[in-house]
Formats: sequence, structure tokens, C-alpha cells
Amino acid sequence: MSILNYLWIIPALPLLGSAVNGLFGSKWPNKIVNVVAVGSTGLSFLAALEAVREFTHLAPENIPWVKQYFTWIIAGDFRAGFDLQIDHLTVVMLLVVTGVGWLIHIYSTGYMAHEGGYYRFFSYLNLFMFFMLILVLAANYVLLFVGWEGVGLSSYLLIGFYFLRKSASDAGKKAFIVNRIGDFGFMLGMFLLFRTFGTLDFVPLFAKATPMPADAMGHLGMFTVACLLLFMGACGKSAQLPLYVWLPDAMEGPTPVSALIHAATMVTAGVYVVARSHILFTHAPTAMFVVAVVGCATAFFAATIGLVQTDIKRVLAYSTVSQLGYMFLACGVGAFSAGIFHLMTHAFFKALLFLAAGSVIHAIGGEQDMMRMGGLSKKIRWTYVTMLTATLAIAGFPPLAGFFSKDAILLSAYQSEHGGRILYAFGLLTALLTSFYMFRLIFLTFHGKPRYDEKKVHVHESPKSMLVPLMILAVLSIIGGWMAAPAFFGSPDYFAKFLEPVFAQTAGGAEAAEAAAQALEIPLAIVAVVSALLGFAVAFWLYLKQPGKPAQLAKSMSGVYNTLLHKYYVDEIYNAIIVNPLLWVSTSVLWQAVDVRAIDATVNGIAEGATDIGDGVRHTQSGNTRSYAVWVVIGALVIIAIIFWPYFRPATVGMVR
Amino acid sequence: MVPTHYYLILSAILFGLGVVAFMFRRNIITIFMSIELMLNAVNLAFVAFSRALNKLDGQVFVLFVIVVAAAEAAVGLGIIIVIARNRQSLNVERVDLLKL
Amino acid sequence: MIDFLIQQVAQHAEILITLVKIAILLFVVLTVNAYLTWFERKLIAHIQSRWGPHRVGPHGLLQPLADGAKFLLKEDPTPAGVDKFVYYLAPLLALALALTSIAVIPFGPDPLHFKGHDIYLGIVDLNIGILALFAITALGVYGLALAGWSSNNKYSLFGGLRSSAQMISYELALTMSVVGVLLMAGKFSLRDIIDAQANSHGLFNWGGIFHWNIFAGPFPQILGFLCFFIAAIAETNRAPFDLPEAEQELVGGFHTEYASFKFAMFFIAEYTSMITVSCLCSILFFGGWLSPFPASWTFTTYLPSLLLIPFGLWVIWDGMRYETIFGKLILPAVGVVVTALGAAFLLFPNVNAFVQGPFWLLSKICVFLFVYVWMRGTLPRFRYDQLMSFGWKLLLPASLANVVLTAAALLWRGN
Amino acid sequence: MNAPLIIFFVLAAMCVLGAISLILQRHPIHSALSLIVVMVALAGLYLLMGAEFVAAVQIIVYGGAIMVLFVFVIMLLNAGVEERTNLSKLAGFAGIPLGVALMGFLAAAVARSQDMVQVATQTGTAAPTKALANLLFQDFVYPFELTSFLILIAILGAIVLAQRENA
Repeated sequence: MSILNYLWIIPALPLLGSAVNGLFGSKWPNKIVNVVAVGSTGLSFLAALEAVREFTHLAPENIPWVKQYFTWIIAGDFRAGFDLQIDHLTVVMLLVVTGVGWLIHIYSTGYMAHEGGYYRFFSYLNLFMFFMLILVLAANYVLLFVGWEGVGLSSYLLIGFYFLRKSASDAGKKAFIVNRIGDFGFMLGMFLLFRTFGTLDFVPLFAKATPMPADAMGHLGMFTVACLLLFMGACGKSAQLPLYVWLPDAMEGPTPVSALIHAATMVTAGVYVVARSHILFTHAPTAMFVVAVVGCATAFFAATIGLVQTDIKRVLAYSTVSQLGYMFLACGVGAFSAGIFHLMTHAFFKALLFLAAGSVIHAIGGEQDMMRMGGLSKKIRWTYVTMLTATLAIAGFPPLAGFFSKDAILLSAYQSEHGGRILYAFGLLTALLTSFYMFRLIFLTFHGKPRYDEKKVHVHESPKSMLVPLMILAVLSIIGGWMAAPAFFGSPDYFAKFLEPVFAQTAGGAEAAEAAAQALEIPLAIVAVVSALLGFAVAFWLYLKQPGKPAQLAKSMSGVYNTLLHKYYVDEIYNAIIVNPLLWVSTSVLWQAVDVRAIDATVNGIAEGATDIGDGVRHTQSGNTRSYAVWVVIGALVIIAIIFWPYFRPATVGMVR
Repeated sequence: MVPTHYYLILSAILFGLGVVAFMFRRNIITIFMSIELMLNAVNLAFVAFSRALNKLDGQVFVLFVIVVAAAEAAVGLGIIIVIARNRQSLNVERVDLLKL
Repeated sequence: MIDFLIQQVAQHAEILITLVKIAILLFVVLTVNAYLTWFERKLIAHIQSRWGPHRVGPHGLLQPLADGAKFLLKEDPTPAGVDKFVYYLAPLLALALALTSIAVIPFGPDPLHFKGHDIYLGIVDLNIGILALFAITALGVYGLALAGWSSNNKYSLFGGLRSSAQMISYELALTMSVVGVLLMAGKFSLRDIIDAQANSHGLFNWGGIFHWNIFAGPFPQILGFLCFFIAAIAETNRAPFDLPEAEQELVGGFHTEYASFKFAMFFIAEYTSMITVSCLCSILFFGGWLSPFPASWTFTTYLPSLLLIPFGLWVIWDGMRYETIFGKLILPAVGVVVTALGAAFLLFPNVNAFVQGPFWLLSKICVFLFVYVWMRGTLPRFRYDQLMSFGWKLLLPASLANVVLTAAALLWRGN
Repeated sequence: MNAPLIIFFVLAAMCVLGAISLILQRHPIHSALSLIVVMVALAGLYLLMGAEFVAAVQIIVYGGAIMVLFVFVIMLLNAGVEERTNLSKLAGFAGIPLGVALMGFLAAAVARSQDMVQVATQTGTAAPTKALANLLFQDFVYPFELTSFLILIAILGAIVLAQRENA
């Protein structure tokens, strides 16, 4: 049996695990829950590997490989089936999701060991895996949307995992609502697509779309609108401006969740969708430009906020946002493969960062404020080493993963026609900032003298179950980028080559671009590295040489500092211009006026009317059989009169003889 | 040979009398009997038609009606016994718990 | 004038004949009833080692006449507060239905030829004979029930309740137990049922008795017969099922309040239905007028004479040495008549041939009547709950089983 | 005016009179008796129409079982003359006219639609019971079996209803 015919197994396994844990887990000891959760995800990882192995042996003509399992919705000429699709893009996502997901599951068994609702956590986590796999395997927008909403749901559940903490549940709600805004756009986009192409299955849709003429730049054609709408959804899911606000708060969830959902996989769904529908986007240069700008802006914006945050996880959150911005930048400038590449590498090192941060928090007993850490490098060496690796990777030091991916993005940004230089400049600046705040994090956390109460807090290295994933991820974030390494030595970028079947149409003569790139590759790389080093240097100077300096700086330019510290007051602004008016409208207008005065009044009115009518009519209900009989007879008379009407007309002859 | 519609008219009359009895009588048993009367009227119509159309189905239906009537009598009389036992009266006008 | 009458008669001969037949049958049945009471009393007396009636006439033979006179002449009080209409209706109903049921019974195979008319023994021969019979017996309940209810007496009421419940319960078993026979005959008409037995092939074709339904293949109706007979006894409210009129408990039950001739009506009705049941038993299960011997045994045709002549001679001899003068006169006379009858059969072969059927039928009927009385003489009465549980839990299932088995056997034999 | 017609009118008269007396009799027993008369007369009509089996069943089941049950219950409950309450004005006033109206409607409908039935009116051939049986046990066998279930259920229901709680 070829597993390609049974693709549904891959998502089904986590679903099964989720169901089993969710239903029976409460009675079971953690061990069994572990076995179920980790086992199911592990199995699905193996299944994914096998699927990929068989996929590589497929003949090019049956790629993308689509299996139709059953028709889910059918209405008129609209058909949404439970169809799973696997192509090169899917393969990458599949491996990232299952692999990283599995590692994080293992990590969680250690991290969550002492938490309540253990089974609940893993049930949710498996559920997330299921929906994420549906999302990446879906062969049409509808099923993809199912996964899309599903991951949203599980993310909501997991953010609010400590639902006793108000902040947590609020964060959950915030995430959910903000995502809804995006989903609104996404659905509109789907509708528009269906209206235009009459189908939502990827293969036929793109086949129809390819020959159509692209919209002109700056002109709102169908493609542009559809893409912008889809991108709106992507913004919601992938926390881009202006919908990024939920992601930092999402850090209320347990750290593995932040790692898996809010760094590695779910938040990249937006990127995935954009890449998946790249054909539409290439038909809409305007949309592409918007994507690029938004991505770039987000990257820079989030990075600046990340500079001053003191909560270790928030720093990582903002860095996630900015990295996602990078990916969108890549997609926006048409380098989808680069974007996906960065997605993958980012999945590795950002997951690693979060997990390591989790390990740190775990080590010093739940403290998240970097200002109360420091000098931990001796005590928790392995965590330190792995986290340092990840930092180097994200800061873009060669030859780690981040370097290659980020470099690819910057290169394509530089090459892109519309305002490429500016995008490049901001990207570079962001890279600098990135390396700065990452090293700031490292220094504040691991170096300098301890700023926590050493008598109270007893620092201890995390258990194996947490460290092993860290190491694996560390290795991955080192070697993860080497697939693209050959680009420097003139030979083609394997990753791009691998994804070429998908992005072939869009790569617009990738070879030519490659050739043009050869010249720029090296210098740009050097520039990037320099900027990274610069960031490192600044951080080193500020946080190791003169630890007092940052405070003075903060005082000296308190305006900027506070603005950054309060994240540009975005939440406040949103509250002021959206949330509060909305609340006011809903309470005083919708509730007081519409609901109470109009709707309730109508409903009650109807009810009272019914009562009054009943009062009138009930007198027929004398409870006396004989009167009932009379009513029956009257009815019978009427019916007979109607049926036999023709025979009662005097016209008809023939009397009783 | 008796024309079919004689039988039909007779059955109509019997049915009507049954209805009258149903509305006119107060004794619950008598009312029940009037129901039986109506059933019989219908049976007559059935047989008449079965003869008119030279099909036996009508008679089969009569048999079914009789069976149903028997079952109905069993249950109905059981109910009547219970009513009589609980309310010490067979007058339907005294059994009007359903009134407003 | 005379010829006009003759012409009228000639025109409506059929009706006339029927009327005459009815008259004769009525007379016969009533007489048989009367002497059945005498027979019963005598027999029970002897069972209980008493003499029984022997004052009125020789061997009390005139007792029935005396009783009849008594019934007619006694005062007939109507109790206070009875529902007059129903009170009078009930005995009429009982008697009428009982007598009607006899009308369906055929008493002989071949018709009497009289002035070009074929006169069959038996009043009507319905093609749904048995069904009609059941219909009539079904209505028979009302006589008792209404009598019990109308006579405004709690014992009578109990009697009525009991009889209606009992009759409904046993009617099922009665009807069911006959189905076997009907399946084998494939007809409702009693005549046809007897004919079917005449040429049915029995378990082994020796002839005669083995062709009767009770022994005939494919499935001998022994079970059916037992069910039928027991149910029939219950239907006729005879001992041991005579609860409606249980003297010891209900002082006569439904007819407590009835005196003189109305009481006599119930009485006659009861005995008439006994006769009917005996007829049915012998017709349905014992081959009606068929001889128990194979047709080859021609000498059996002389059996009637061989029975009658010695009996007549014995009566004469017995009369000779009877105490009273009256007896000395009347008994030999009767004996002579009987002997003469037997002799006549010997002398006129065609008469003999004609008599065979009725003879066998009557003799079978007599046997069953004897069994009736015998049971009454020997068996104690059921208790009411025993009656019900017996009827519902034993008799009905048994008769149903009989139906199923018979049907299966017929299917197996394949017709 | 041939014989069947005479018989018909006699029996019809019995039916109607019986039904009327069912209405007019004030004692349930008398009503029951009237109803029995109606049923017997109907059986006669069935015979007239050549449906002997139905006639027999009509008497055996209706006359011999159902009505006996009624009489039995009347005797059991010792139901007296019905009391003259008139709590339902509606029925009191509207009852008779409505019933008559219904009767008239039906009769008129049948009478005027006689052409509908008369076309089919042939000499009613006597219904051979065998044919009836074939019909009942072949074409209508499932309904037939269902009725047996119905009966069973009815028996259970009757028992449950009639037995006293403490018993």
C-alpha cells in the first residue's frame, strides 16, 4: 500500500490522539498521556516521511498528487471535497510541521510535567497538529480554511490554557477576535475566487488563472482585490501590521505552545497561503507590492519594539513578528522559495529560541523578566549553548541557517523593481536590530552578574526530555540552511530547485535571476554579516561593558524609549479608536436601543399577542368531548363540501331515485 | 338487483346517525358505541364498493376495520373502566379535565 | 276452492315444505329435549345409585310431560325493578338462537322423493354452514348475560357476568379447534365436510372409521376434537363448566329470577344446544352419517333392525311383568311399535338404505349426549379462576397448535 | 320491486331504526341492544351482497365479541340511566342539526355522484371465501400480520389499564 493513497492517515493520527486523550486522559497517569500524544504525532511524522519518500519517486506529471476522499459540501456547481494534495511546497510544510511539532511534543512532556490539565494540554496540542496538517495538505481553499480556523481554535484554547488567569483568557479572546478580522477578508477572497473561477480546488483554479492577463500595477483588478483579501487573512494569522497585536499577548500560553504555534507553524500559515496562491499574486503586482511593503514595515516596526522589551518571551514574540515580516517581504518581491526557505529555517531556530527560553524560565522557576536573570550561562550550559546557536542563526551569522535564508530574501528584495532599494535598506536595518536585541537577550539572560535572589531561586538544568529536542533543533538551525549554500559557489540553490516545480511559472526565468544574482551574492552577504556584527557589537558594549548605560540612554531619550516600551501605544490607539467606540455602540445602541427596544419588544409583543389570541381561542377548549365532536363535524362538513363541490352544483343532473 | 348507491346512501345515513349519537349522548359507553356504529357504516360502504367494482379488496379492508375495532374496543373499554373507577361517573361532561 | 288451494300449494311448494320440515324438526327437538331430561335424571340417579324418577308413568317415562305441564301452569312472578323489556327478551333470545342453530344441521345424505320434490333432511344447507352456526352460538351469549343483568339480582348479575366472560373466552378455542377440520375439508358446508370425510384417505385405507376426521390423515384431529368438545361444553354452560348457574354459589345464577315457562325456555335452550353440539361433534369429527364399517361389510346395513327388534322385544317382555296396569298396557305397545319399525327396515331394503345415514348420525349423537350426562354425573365444577386459566392458557394454545400442525401436515402432504 | 330490493329495504329499515333507537334509548344496555340489531341487519345486507364470510365475521366478532364486551362492561360498571347534564351548550344546540347536515351532505354527495359508482355496478358476484383468503394471505399478508401485533398490543394495553394498581 502506498501511503500516498492514504494521506488522510497523517492528520488522522493526531486527531485520534487528541480524541483519546481528551476523552479518557483525565483518568490516566501522565505516562500514558505522553505515549498517546507523542506516539500519535511521532507516527504521523513517520508517515509524513514515508509519504515524502514516495513523493520523490513520483513521476512529474502526477505532481501535484491529489487524492479525493469524499465530497464534503456539494451545492449547485460548488463542490468542496475532503481532498488532500501533496506537492513540493506541501512537503516542506509537512516535514516542518510534523517534525518540529513532534520535537515540541517531546519537550512539552518535560516542560508541562508539573502542570495541571496535562491531558487537556496534549489533547489541544494534538488537535492543533491535526488542523495544521489539514491546512497544509488541503487541496482546496475550503478545506484549507477548515484547517485555518481549526488552528485558530486550538491556538485560542492553548493561549487560554491557564484560563484561571484573566490575562490569559483575555489574550485568547484577543487572538481569536483579531484573527476573525483577517478571516473575514479571507472568506471574501474565497468568495470572489469562486465567483470568478467557479471552483476552489487549487489545481483547476490555478490552471484557469495562469493564462489570464495580470492586472496592471496600481490597478484594482479582480486578482488584486482577491489577493489583497487573502493577504488580509494572512495578516491576521501571521500577525502582520496592523493585525499583529494579538501575537505578543499570545505569549500568555505555555512556552511550548508559543514555540509550536506562535513561532514555528501556525503563524507561518499566512506565508504558506500567500505562497500557495502565488499564481494569483503574480497576477497582481499591486498586491505583491503591498505585501512587500507591509512585510518590510512589520519587520522593522516589530524589531524596534523588540529592542526594549524586558520579558524574554515578548522579545521573542516581537522577533517572530519581524521575521514573519521578512517572509512576507520575500513573497512580496516574488521570491516565494526564499520566503518558504526562511519559513523553514525560522521554524527551526525560533522554535529552538522559544524552547530554550522555556528551559530558562523552567530553570529559574517561572521568571520571565530578563531584568531578574543574568549569569545563567554556567548553571544551565546546554540551554545556553543551544540558545546561543539559535541567536547566531537568527542574527544571520554564517554558516548558520538564518544567514542563508535572510541573505536570499535581502538579495531578492534588492533585485525587485518597485522600490527594491528602500525595502532592502529597511531589511538590512532590521537585520542589524535583530542581531542587537537577540544578543541583548543573550547577555541579559546568561551573562553579567545574577540579578535574581540566589537563595530563593535554585537554578537547575532541564530534564533530558527538554534538552534533546533543543539539541536536535540546534543542529537543524546550524545545517538547516546549507541546502542553499551552493548558491554562493555558482551552483544552483537546491532548495529553490526543489521548490521550482511549484514556483516555476512565477520564477520568471529563475536562471536569469540566478545569473544576475551571482554578482551581487557575495557583497550583499558581506554587508549583511557586517550589520549583524554591528548589532552584536552594540549589544556587547551596552550590556556587558557598561551595564549602567542602557538606563541612562532610556532616560536621555525617554520619549522614544517609552514609545517603544509601550509598543508605539498601538493597543491604546486601537482601544481608543476601535474597541471603545465599538463597545459604546454595542452597549448603548445595539443593546439598549436595538436589542431591548426593537427586537425584544417585537418578540415579547408576538408572545403576548399569542397569549391574547390564546385567551380568546381557549374558550373553544371546553374540555367537553361533545363540543369537540361538534368542531370535528364542522370540519368534516367543510371538507366534504369542498371535495364534492362539483356534485352539489345544480347543473349536475341525477337525483336520488 | 339493488343499486350500489342505495347501500352508499344507507351507509351515509348510518354514519350521520353515529355522528349525531356521538354529539348527543353523554354516556361515555354509548359514545363509544356510536363510534362502532360509524365504523359499521364505513364497512357497509366498503363492501358495497367491493361488490360494485368486483374487487375483494373492499372486504379485506372490512376485515381489517373489524380487527381494529376489536382492538379499539379492548383498549377503550379498559380506559372506560379506569375512568369509571377514578371518577365514579360515566358522563363525559363530568370528565373535562382538559378544560381551560 | 280446493283446487285453488292445491294450486297455491303447488306454486309455493318449496316454502310449504320448508315450513313443514321446521314444524317436524321443532316437534322432534322439543320431544328429545323433554326425554333428554328424563334420560339425564335417570342416568345420574343410577350413577349415584338412586332410582331416579319412577313414579309418573312406567319408569317415570311420563315425568317430562308432568314437568312440561308444571312449567306451563306455575305462577310466573316478575320481580320488582326489573328491566321488563330485556327481562322478557332474554329467554326468547336464548331459545330462538338455540333452535335456529339446529336448522343448519343436515341429518341424512340423500333426499326424500315426494311428488317430484327432493326433500333433504335438514332445513337449510348454507355454504357457510359452520360459520353461520358459530355466528348463532356467538349471539347465544346475550340470552344469558341479559337475563342475568335484567333480573335485578346480584346473584343473577354474577351469573350473567360469568357466562359472558366464559363464553367469550371459550368461543375462541371453539372456533380455532374447528379450523383443522375446515382445512382438511376446504369447505364451510357441513354436508361437504361429511362428504370430504367419506372420500378422504386415512392413515391406512381400511375404510369406515379410519376416514373420519378424528382418525383420518394427514393429521388426525384428536387434539382438535378434545378442544372442541371441552370448549363446546363450556359454551353450553354444562357441568363441569356450569358456573353461570352454579346452584351452590349463585342459587341458579342467571335464571334465579325466572319461573315457569321463561325458565323452561332457558332449559330447552340449554338442552337444544347440547343436541347441536353433539351433532357438530359427530359431523365434524366422527363422519356424520358415515358408517364406521367399510362399505364392503354389507351385513352392517342390518344393524338398525338388529338393534331395534331385540330392544322392542325386551320392552314388551319388560312391560308384561310391570307392576302397574298402565305400564302393562303402554310398555308392550311401545315395544310392538319399535319391533315393527325394525321389521319394516328388514322388509323394505330401500327404506333400510335410506335409514342408514340418519341411524348412524343419531346413534353418534346419542353417544355424545350420554357423554354429556356422564360428565355431569361424575365431574366436579371448576373454580372460576381455574376455568379462565384453563381456557386461556391450555385450551386456546392447544387448539392453535392443532391448527398449525394440521396446516403443516397438509402442506407436507401437498394439497 | 323484486325480492332483493324488498329484503334490502327491510334490513335498511332495521339498521336505521336500530341506529335511531341507539340515539334515543337512555339506558346503555338498550343502546347496546339496538346496536346489535344494526349489526345483525348489516350482516344480512352483506349476505345480500354475496359477502358471506364478511357477514359471518361481522356477527361473530362484532355481535359475538365486541358487543358482548360492551354489555359485559355495562354490567360490570352497573351503568344506570344516563344523567341529563347539558354542560356543553354547543353540542346541545348544534349537535342534531350538524349531524343531520352531515348526513344530508354525504347522502346528497353519494346520490349525485352515483354516476361515478353506477358505471361499475354489475351483478355483485358472490365473493368466494377462498379468493378472499388468497387475497388476505398473499397480497395483504403484511398488513394482516401487523394487525396481529395490533391485537397483541391492545390486549396488553387493556390488561395494564384494567388491573388495579395494588393488585
